[in-house]
Amino acid sequence: MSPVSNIKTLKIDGKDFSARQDETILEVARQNKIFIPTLCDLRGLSTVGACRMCLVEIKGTAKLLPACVTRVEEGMEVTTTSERLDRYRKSILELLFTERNHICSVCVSNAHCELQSLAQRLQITHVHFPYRYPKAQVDGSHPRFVIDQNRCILCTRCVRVCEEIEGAHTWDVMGRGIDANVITDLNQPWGSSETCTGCGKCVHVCPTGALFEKGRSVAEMLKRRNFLPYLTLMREERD
Amino acid sequence: MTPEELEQIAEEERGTQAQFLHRVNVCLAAGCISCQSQSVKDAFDKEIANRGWQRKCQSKGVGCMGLCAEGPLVSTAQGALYQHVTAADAGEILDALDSEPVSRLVCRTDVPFFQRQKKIVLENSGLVDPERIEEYVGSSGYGALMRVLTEMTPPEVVQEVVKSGLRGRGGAGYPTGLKWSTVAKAAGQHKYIICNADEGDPGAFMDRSVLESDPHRVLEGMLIAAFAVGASEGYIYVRAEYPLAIKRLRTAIRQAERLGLLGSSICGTRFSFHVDLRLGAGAFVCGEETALIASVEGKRGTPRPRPPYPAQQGLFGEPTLINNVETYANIAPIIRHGGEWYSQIGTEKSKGTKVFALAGRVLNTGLVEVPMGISLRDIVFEIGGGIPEGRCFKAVQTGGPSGGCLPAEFLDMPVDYESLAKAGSIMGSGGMIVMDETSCMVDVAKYFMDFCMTESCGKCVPCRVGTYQMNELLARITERTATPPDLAMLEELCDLLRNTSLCGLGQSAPNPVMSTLRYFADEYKAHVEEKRCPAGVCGNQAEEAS
Amino acid sequence: MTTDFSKPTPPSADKRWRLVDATMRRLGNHSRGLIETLHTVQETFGYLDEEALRYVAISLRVPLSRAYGVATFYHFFTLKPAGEHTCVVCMGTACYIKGAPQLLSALQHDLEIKPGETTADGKVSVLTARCLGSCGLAPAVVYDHDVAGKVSPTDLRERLKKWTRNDS
Amino acid sequence: MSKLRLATVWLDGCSGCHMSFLDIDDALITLLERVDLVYSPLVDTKVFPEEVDITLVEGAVSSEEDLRKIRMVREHSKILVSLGDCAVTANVPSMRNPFGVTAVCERAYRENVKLDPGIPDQVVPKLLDRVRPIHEVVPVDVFVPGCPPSASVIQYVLMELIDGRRPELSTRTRFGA
Repeated sequence: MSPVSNIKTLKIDGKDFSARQDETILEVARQNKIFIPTLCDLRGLSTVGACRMCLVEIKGTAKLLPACVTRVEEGMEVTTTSERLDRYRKSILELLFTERNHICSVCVSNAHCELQSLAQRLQITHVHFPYRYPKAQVDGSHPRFVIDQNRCILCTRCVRVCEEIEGAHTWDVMGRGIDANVITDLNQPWGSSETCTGCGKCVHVCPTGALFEKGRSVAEMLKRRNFLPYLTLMREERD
Repeated sequence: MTPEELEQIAEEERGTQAQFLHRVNVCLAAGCISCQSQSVKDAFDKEIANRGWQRKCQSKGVGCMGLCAEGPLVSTAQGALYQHVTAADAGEILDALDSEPVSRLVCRTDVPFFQRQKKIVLENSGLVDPERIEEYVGSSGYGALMRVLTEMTPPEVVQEVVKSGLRGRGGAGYPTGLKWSTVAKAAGQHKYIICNADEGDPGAFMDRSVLESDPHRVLEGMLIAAFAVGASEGYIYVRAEYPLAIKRLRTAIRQAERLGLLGSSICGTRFSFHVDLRLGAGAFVCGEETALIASVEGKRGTPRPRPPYPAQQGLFGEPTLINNVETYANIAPIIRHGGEWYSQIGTEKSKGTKVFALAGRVLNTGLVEVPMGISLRDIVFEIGGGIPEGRCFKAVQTGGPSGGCLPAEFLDMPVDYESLAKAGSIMGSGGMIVMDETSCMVDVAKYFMDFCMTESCGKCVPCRVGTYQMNELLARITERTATPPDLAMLEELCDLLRNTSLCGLGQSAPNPVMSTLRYFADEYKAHVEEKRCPAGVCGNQAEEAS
Repeated sequence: MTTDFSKPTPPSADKRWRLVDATMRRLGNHSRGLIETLHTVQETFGYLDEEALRYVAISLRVPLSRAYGVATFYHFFTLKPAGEHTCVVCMGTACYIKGAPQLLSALQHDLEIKPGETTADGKVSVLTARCLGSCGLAPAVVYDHDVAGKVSPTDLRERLKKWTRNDS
Repeated sequence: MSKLRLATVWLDGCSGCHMSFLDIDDALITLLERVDLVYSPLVDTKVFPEEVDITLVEGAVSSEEDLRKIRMVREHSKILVSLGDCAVTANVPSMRNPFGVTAVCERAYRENVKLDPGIPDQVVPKLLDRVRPIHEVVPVDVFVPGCPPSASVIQYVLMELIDGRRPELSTRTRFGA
């Protein structure tokens, strides 16, 4: 295949871009500083298309498509912002706020939380759907880390980083629907997990205050993610 | 196995059958079995033995005869159909074989329920013993496979299916021929065939019935599909809740393998096909292709975004063809009679027949097969015999949790994919539930939303949280504590889920709500504004039971 | 406790584990066989407990959390033993509009348990099914393993009485 | 030009939003040139006036008294401002919701009390089953999230409203700010 056919040209928000054919709309948008909101996506991990925040409009397609998994195509015309997309994204984010107990003011991740900052970026000043107030567990059995299910948005970044990068697969999702939860091993206290290596990758990829280090108080939990591109890069080198 | 050998088996079988002067067919499909039809069959066997009639009269367990409500059903070779048969009736029925049928048990067959049906998928149901491959072979079974293997090329087979105009019977109605040709063209060393028998819609039992009544027909369809697309391995994903269907499928697979119709070098050709069962474990979302694939792979049945489509990247990452039971069941007749023949049945865009599970507030509940394009009125009032107890028709629900409720004004609408979709419902897999004025449409909408909420896999946010929120809102409406802004929020969520959910389950979950909001707005209004339930359903159930 | 990940051993000397082993062998001891194996465990032992999950997971080289995730995703699997008798009320659409909710509330009222629960004395478990495919006979109930059609709350109560009377 | 009538109301909250309001400091003087503070926990008036132009409400709706009060306030206010996270999201007061009011009262008035334990049935208003943000109970015109919203945000909101504009808040404050 000639290198020319590997390059696709497309329009994003009316501007012309070219991209490799294996790139996603989200990747192209990010390279070109076009903002598309995301939550479940994290560079260096596989994509799942689950949070639906990155839905975009594509000319000629009735359905909205998630930018994180949709590959570029020749002549594609993508719209990343519209009144309709804005409305849907806000609603989805609001639904997340109603799902569990996100009390920002007393959260370890206050001011460093992706859910919180995205809400501000999308100009959400209140949640118009009724809150659910479920009873959610806080598991502090691990010597160094805590999982607070109240803050979990089920993005599954922890599951993916543990499986794909650390290789332990300590985390997974149990149950289904509104009752789904992330668990360690056979839904046992994290501290008693036989498979957890204690590497802390899950803690640092978590977008909210669901996973945090012990000893952090309100607004004190800063997450470091730089290990992900580093590990990805080093592994590419090794392959 | 060669075509000649197959023909020989068929001949022998027909010869054996012809030796009997009389035949009594007892329905042994799940519906009649739950009315003790097995004991009826045993009684016939015993009575025939007592009379020393073993060479004169055959008693045979067969599949579904359709009119499940009147079971146990028994038919005789002389053409009589008996209903509500008990073990005690066996002698009397045998006595009457040479004379007039037993009038007190006779079920009339000159009525629209039987006359208006057109049987292609169900042509063998109620006639052949599903546990004997010879009977299937005796009624032209596996003839289409032979023809395909000896006379046709894979592209010709695909072409025949394209010509037939057959569309997927699982719900969405995607053109089957197109799907086949995509998989056939897909590059891949290994390709897979999957039969979706995880009949998920509550209120639908077409697939169960076909598997219990004529399992070989499904195997033959899968074999032809495998040949057409170049696959050598297949799975039947069947609900664990259907033990009888599983048992009969296992028997059928064993028998077909024994005759060399399944396995390696089928019919002496280079074509090989192995099939195995995978049991579904109670997840409606596994009706969605990518979720089903995940489940066959032994994982949580969560869907993933498409593309890539299973036709390109499916089971174990290989090109995979997924069709449902009824779709495969149509294949053998299409090959036997030609795509041209099939395309002459039905409407311009919806070809062939469709099996419906007719249930709810209708006189003749059971399984019916009708040509596409027939009107809802014909199904409900002619075939179904109308509404019992002198009540009034209110709505018919098609498509299960992904479908909608259609009011009386649509009774004369033809039943085809496009018309149903235009009216705000879907064809779905074929469940058809009739409702009368004793059903509250808000309550029905809540029933389906509760279903979708429970069945949501939880992967994507709009479906996971949205179905919960909608269910809560509907609960408030049925409890009559909702306000007009709640109704607006309900509509807002309908729009959100439809447009942003990851898979078909979430995208179509609002359908029952939207269709009832559209056609039964006054019922919602009564609950919200006047705080009353016109059908008297909401809020009374607890009192009724205690 | 520490699990020996290199050499999975059946949780007990119970011979029934051979059935489970046979299923795993038939599926090539491959992780793809997880659901099929769990079906065998449940069919054999009635439910899936932690020991069984651990054994199956390690034998098939499936991460523990994935095994648990699968076992709890599918409603057909249960992690608790069922009661002596089970009563499954079909909640399919046809059954629903023909009176299944009344059957369920009769059960809840008489036994004081919710669907998915077992009475304190371990006698009766109440379950619901998505659809039994017996819509022609709505409302349908499965008493232990027998499907009964056109069930009324009175029929149901009689059956409950029989179960509790005969066994006590 | 006649002055606008401003009120502030305190429901279930820590009074932090009111403290933040007072933190406007000297700007309070400028503010009071434009408005009359006709009702507030900070002033003496005991009865909510018939007509108020702008009412700032701090706190969530937790008790029957809160419910009665917010309905009354809504009825007599032209612009109702949900001030702070407790009013906007129910915030910390809502943390009792997952447990239910009975369990919470048991813990507060019996389990943790040594001297004369007992759940009060007089004087203290009855708690609602669930603590709710204000907009779930009455319509709200302006939402000012923050715990508490900063003094400058409150000042900005008031000045915009006084000048007849809609304040644009998402760039200035957020949940938990």
